[in-house]
Amino acid sequence: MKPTSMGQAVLIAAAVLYLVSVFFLSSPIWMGFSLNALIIAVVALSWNVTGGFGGLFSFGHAVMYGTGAYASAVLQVNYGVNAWIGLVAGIVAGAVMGAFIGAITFRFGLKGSYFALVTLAFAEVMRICASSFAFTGGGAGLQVKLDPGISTLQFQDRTVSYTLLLLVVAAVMILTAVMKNSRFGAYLIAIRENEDAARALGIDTYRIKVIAMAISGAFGGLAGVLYLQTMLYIDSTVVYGNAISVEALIGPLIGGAGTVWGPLVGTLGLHLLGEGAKHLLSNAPGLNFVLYAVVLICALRFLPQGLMGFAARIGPFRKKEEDDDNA
Amino acid sequence: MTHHLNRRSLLKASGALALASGLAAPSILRAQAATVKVGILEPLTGNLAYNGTQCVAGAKFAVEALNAAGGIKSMGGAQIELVVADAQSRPEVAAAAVDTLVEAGVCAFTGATASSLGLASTQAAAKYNLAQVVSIGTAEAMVERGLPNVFRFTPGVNKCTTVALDNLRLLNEGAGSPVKTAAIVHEDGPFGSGMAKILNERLPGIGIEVVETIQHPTPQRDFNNIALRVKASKADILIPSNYINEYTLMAKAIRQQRVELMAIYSILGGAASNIKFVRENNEVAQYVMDCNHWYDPQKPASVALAENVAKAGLDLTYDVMVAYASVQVIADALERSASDDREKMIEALAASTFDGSIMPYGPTKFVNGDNVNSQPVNTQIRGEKIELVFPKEYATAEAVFPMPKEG
Amino acid sequence: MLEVRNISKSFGGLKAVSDASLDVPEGSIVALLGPNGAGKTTCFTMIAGFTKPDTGTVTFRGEDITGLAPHQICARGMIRTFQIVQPFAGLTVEENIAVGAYLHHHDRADATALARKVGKQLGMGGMLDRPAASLTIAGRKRLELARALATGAKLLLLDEVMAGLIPSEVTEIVGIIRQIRDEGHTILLIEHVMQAVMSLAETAYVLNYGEMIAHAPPKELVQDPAVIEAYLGHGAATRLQEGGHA
Amino acid sequence: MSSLILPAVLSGLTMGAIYALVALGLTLIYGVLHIINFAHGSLLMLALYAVYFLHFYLGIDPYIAIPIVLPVFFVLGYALQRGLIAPMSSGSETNVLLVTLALSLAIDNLALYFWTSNTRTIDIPYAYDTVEFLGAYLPLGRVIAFFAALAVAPVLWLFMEHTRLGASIKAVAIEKRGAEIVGIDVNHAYAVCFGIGTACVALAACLLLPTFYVTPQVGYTFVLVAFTTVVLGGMGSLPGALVAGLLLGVIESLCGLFLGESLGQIGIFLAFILILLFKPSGLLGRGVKA
Repeated sequence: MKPTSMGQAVLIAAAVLYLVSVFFLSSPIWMGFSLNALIIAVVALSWNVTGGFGGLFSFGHAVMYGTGAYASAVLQVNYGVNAWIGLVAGIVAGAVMGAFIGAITFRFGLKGSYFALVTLAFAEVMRICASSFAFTGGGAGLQVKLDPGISTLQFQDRTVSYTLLLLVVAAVMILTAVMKNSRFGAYLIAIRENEDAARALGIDTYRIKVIAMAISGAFGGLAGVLYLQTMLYIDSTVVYGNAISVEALIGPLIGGAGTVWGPLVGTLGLHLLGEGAKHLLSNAPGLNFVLYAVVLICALRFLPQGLMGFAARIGPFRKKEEDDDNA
Repeated sequence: MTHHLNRRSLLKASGALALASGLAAPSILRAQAATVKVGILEPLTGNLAYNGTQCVAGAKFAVEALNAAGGIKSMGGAQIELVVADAQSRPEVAAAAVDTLVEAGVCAFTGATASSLGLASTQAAAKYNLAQVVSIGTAEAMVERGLPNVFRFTPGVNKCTTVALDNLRLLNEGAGSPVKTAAIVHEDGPFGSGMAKILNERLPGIGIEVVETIQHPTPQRDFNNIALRVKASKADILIPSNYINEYTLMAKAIRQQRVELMAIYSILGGAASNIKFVRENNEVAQYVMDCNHWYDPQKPASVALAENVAKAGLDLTYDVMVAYASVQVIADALERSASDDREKMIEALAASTFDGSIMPYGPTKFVNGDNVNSQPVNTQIRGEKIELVFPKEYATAEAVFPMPKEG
Repeated sequence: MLEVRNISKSFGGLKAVSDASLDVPEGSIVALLGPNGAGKTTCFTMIAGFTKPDTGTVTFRGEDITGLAPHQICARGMIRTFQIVQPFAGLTVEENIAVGAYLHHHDRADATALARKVGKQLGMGGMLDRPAASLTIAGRKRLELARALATGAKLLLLDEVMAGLIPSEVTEIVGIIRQIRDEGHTILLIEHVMQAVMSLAETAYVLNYGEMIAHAPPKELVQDPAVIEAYLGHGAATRLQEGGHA
Repeated sequence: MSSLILPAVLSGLTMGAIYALVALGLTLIYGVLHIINFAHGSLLMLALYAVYFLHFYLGIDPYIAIPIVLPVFFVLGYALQRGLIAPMSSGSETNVLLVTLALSLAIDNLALYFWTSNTRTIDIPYAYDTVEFLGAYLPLGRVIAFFAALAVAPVLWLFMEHTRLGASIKAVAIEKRGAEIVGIDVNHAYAVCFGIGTACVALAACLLLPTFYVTPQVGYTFVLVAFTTVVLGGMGSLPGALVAGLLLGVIESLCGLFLGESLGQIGIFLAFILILLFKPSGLLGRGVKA
């Protein structure tokens, strides 16, 4: 979790400063926008577990997000279950979905683009199922009753929501850091770097990858529940759609995959860019996305290792020929 | 390119105020006259962009007309300034866009085309006591949450389906009850599914048996199977409910598979009330009926709107009309509250008895946020035009039912 | 310590290894020799669990481990290295070795401490913080050894650890391997560099076209006509004998 | 229902031909450049607009437009790969993915801005013509697309197998460094390949528009199915893409018939998952490269 260079320290400080400043800006726009960004940051952190540390690129991370959201929503709407239990159920459901996909795809040795595309297909299958079955509300989706209160996990005051979201993001990042510095994390990274060598060193790579998928699924499910509790309404396209899958991977990749701070920094950066483009081109809807895309492409040109990777080269703390990019 | 022409002529048509309302230069306006800000939250990008863009165009025409007529008189002729926000076809963006509207200082706003967006935006707006006049949001969940800031001006799916059924019964009885069986084809989203459920329950009650119900996703690439199933069901009448892209493909497939029907009776259809569809697919569009949101074409404001829309090179769709009317409703509330205070606007809207909109509605009356005096109407495509055929007091043409057999 | 009995493996009709057997007594250094494509590496992959033999058994410390997964075999104290070195390129030397150390040390501090110790043992003390990608070939070979040692394995299967090294580096690594053995490890190595094998191994097996053709101390093997023919081609043994030098 | 099976199969085959056409370009790009081109759907959309405007302004029939649109899109694809995707991605496969994603976002929204989100269809005299075959009515446009797909896949395959350029593209696909050493201009080969892939999409557009519509979002309608087709056929396999496209069309059509159109979509993706699990090299693929 510690920065390895001056550049990374500045980047992290900027992110933290921004997140704290939201409390003092008293601007509804910043607040609303930051709430959304933080939920996406959790999905990004979820993707980062498998995609960043494990090198398992998923194009369908919405499958975890959607499963978490639907698990909680179905329990709350159809069975009147308490939202807190829904939260736990959403996390568990996400984890189970992750482990299930991992268990069958890794059993058959899928890697690389094949793994990426099969996750995409799972997300599609779940989307179609969610919009076809009655207990998930079909195409109409599910709506949780508006009833603010701690017991229902709905908060009228957005400062409270924001504070809680910040704590959740912090918790997920701490878990990520703990994971990274654990034996499990070392194994997962070893698998990313070289799966054969990892196997030779006595690592049960299958088990490690499935567990990584479960952890990622738990984070993803958590993010889905956070969305549900904020919006109180979900439908299949909203939570299982491609947009979430793309957001899940783009933040970590821009921020720095396989780092603790990267997903948050990347997600915030991209959301700021999107918001900035929207304000610059508010009377030309569509062009804002074009500007966003152009900046993104240029960023890739000049920051091929992501923001954290780039920042790692600026004033490294330890004297080394080349720094490892893992803050 | 046409769009450039369209855009330019639209701006020209709507004049300087509309230009300003596009958020381009609000500061210039403030110097000239007192303004009051009204928001519009619509999906301008993403898969709902078409409807959202049409709505914004309608709202701009309304603002232009209202300002030209002297603005808000109770506020010293304050000019209305439209603040446009893009919901990007995503609920969380719609919710965040409410913040943008609040920060811009709107007194109330209209939106948001799809129920999923509307649910998110009304809830976000509730936290600010900001009124949302729902232009289109057919899902009943919209008005079932007891939010005091929600004012659905147009009918929901229940009312639309009920009225459609009543009108269908009248038409059928008037023709000697030739229609005995129906096939339903609907998109699998909130409004299509909700409608199909009600139809299946109630069609038997008016002597029509449902012989086939087919739901399809959006987008659906191929309608040949659906056409074949409708054909195999030997239904007398087809009741579709889907968006324009799918309707276009379906209409072609129905024709290509030589499905013989007494009528196509669409409910909240995306195409049968779209003049573009009529133009581009004129042959297959003939005699298609639709029960949908539609304006009263005989009102002077409606006539002017139709002219302006044509002049701007735009298509006159129900989105344009409902957004226009929603702005009228907000302007009326402003007139009565004489203030752009958000809470006063909620009070004024709740007490609204406005009957001057372009819609064929009775005096506005919001009960639990739902306008009980709204109603959908039946249109029918005849030649190059969309005629209003029901209810009788607003009709511009006599309904042709069943449609004449092809020679 | 390791007994391999009659293992065979075919890939799509092609017999890579047939009916091969070998023994590695505890505390010894045993070499597995053979020309390119003889099936040496296939033998290793079967012994270490990377592929399952079609027939035959592998017994390690009295336990039948045939068909177990690599990680299960590794947990029992046997480990292989790769002919083409496979470092975790993005990690530092220390982190690389720690991955091995984690096998029996679940705590990060313990694993790191062990990694540093093993690294220093193998003369890598000065490069522990360097990324593995920046190492020379010789450095990577040592890293491979260090990682394997850090798992606490008793039996090391070393696949051509000397290939691609210059003579002075070979001498160094020979010293290291001996040191490892003296510390109580058993070693089975695949090797091409005959000179190294001569000085290291007590016993050598020779594999040719998937079959075990000889088994003897290395010094005797170089006299064996079958072995010479396998390496140098048909008739080579006779020619060499005529020429009078081996 | 049983009387509908034959027409459904035929309808599926003709729809599958379109999937195959879209997938041909994608599989070629994947097979050679090893990149998953997320901008493929957007390029299809762009081509549909090109065909639409040629008809709208100049009255050029979509089929007549083929010799105009094809070369233009070849050049566009060539230029995109050479001038944008390759230099901007700094050689990293992850970055290629992101560049194509961003490119797709930019193209879609430029289309939205310039051409609005209107649904556009073309009015052609043969719009409602059908071909009667075994008692089923098949839309003429789809029948033409079917035979075009049958013709194009072998032509592309012959090009890859029996021309010098094809051979060098294949060499690059198999062993990039080796190809470089023997003097093949790898960047040129990549760009040619991307160009051909884009031209395939343009052809698909010409054959699709008579029976379809165009909006800025239309690419998404086909892109997922195209990915599925590519994997099902074996990534990089041209005959595979053809067979898989047709097969998916039939699967989709029959699943739609028996499970309902909404749930029926699942058939495509289940087939996809099963193939990936049990034969990841695809129906006609040569082997898995992770």
